[in-house]
Amino acid sequence: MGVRILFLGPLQDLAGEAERTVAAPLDWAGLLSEVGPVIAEQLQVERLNIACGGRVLADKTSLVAEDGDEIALLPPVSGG
Amino acid sequence: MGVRILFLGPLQDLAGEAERTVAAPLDWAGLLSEVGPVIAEQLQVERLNIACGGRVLADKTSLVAEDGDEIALLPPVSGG
Amino acid sequence: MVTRSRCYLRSAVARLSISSPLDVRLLDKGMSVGEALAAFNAAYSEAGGVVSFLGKVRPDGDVQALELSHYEPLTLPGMEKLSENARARFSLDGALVWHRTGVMTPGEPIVLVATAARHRRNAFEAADYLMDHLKSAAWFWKREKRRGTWRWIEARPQDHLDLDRWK
Amino acid sequence: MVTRSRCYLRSAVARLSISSPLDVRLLDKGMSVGEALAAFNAAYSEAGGVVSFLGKVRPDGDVQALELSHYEPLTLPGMEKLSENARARFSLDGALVWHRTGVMTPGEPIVLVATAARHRRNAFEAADYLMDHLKSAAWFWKREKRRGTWRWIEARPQDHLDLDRWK
Repeated sequence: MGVRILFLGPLQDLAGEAERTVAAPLDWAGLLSEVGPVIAEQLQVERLNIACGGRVLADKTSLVAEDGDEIALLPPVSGG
Repeated sequence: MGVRILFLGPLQDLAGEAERTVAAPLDWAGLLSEVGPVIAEQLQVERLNIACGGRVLADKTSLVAEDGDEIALLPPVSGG
Repeated sequence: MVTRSRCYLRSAVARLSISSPLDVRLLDKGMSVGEALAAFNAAYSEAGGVVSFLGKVRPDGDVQALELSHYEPLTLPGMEKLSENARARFSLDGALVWHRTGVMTPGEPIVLVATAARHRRNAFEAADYLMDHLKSAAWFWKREKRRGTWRWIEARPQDHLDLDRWK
Repeated sequence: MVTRSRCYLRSAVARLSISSPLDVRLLDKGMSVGEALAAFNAAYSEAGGVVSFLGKVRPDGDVQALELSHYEPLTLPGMEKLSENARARFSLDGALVWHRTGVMTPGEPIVLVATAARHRRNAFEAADYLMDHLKSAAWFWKREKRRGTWRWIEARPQDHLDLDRWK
């Protein structure tokens, strides 16, 4: 199964894809190296959030994704 | 024809009638004596307005109603 | 009386025509709320934001009925002037201001206000402004019937405070 | 996910049923604005005041289309939590919060909010609060198509200032 990474909103264009599946487990350092330098730079932005298993992480650097988890990379919203 | 005096809102109950027609011309003093002491007291209240010919008077004591005029006695509103 | 040129707008879905940019009415019975809002939304399809307020008679304890009286030569012209002011102050595309008079029972509409503007804050503030002024600066007198007895209502101090926000 | 017991209300005039006290929906096409408001008004006939806000795609210069994307596991639960907060904070009888996703063209509805409360100020403030939060604190990402090219939109500084009013 692995870990599914979703690129939301403008990240999708930067990533050139809507999602990617990588090997589990995946931590913060692993994520940064998996997504490539452009996305990795975006991930450092304070207002960019990460959800794992449908919950937004209070501290994104504490990420620990197990096999079957879905990670969503959430750029600043621009709703309604 | 004379001058028609309309009692709006709660003044109607105090006056015991919705309107009365009195002899023209009618000024502030004449109005006070025509309407009786109970209504006259209400007319002194600052927030009670008087309209003559469809216009609210800036200074109600300046009232001069001619034959055929309609005067409306307007208590404080309690709308919508 | 406010003078202006009016154009009447009619939409495919709404059976009711409203005048633009201001539709101001005193109604002595009923109020077609759904149709009015549908016609208003259709009339201002280019507005970014449309706000509406509907005020109804509250079934407040033992209230059986509410009566609003008005003074024809002042009440409607006053509502028209108020609507013009709101339109200018909040750069509205348009507004609808309908008010009932006469006797109403709990659950019945008393007042319907709708505002259309490019930006939502303007539409919100204009509806709020219109309601505050209709509540305490429009020519209406209200009485309530409880246990068979009519009693005249005075504006609440809160209504005057609400009005002061706009000064 | 917010858990609660829901009761479904259906009125004689409205063909649409809404859930009470909160009706929160993500819609991937269309929006029956007129029916939703009619059903909402009918459901809260005892509320003294009902406020609605309808946001539409503005035909802004050369905007051809707008697209809203969302993240299923967060967006709807977030809207539900927001609605619960508004209900508690403003003592609402009920609220309706509907939001479109996907591609919309100018004039099309994006968002519909309705609030019912005993007093008008609460209904106004709750609708305002809901909109400010949907605009800058809900999980949506927006892009616009102009002259054939899609461009992502960021929240305006004004949106964040609007949100700060409630803190």
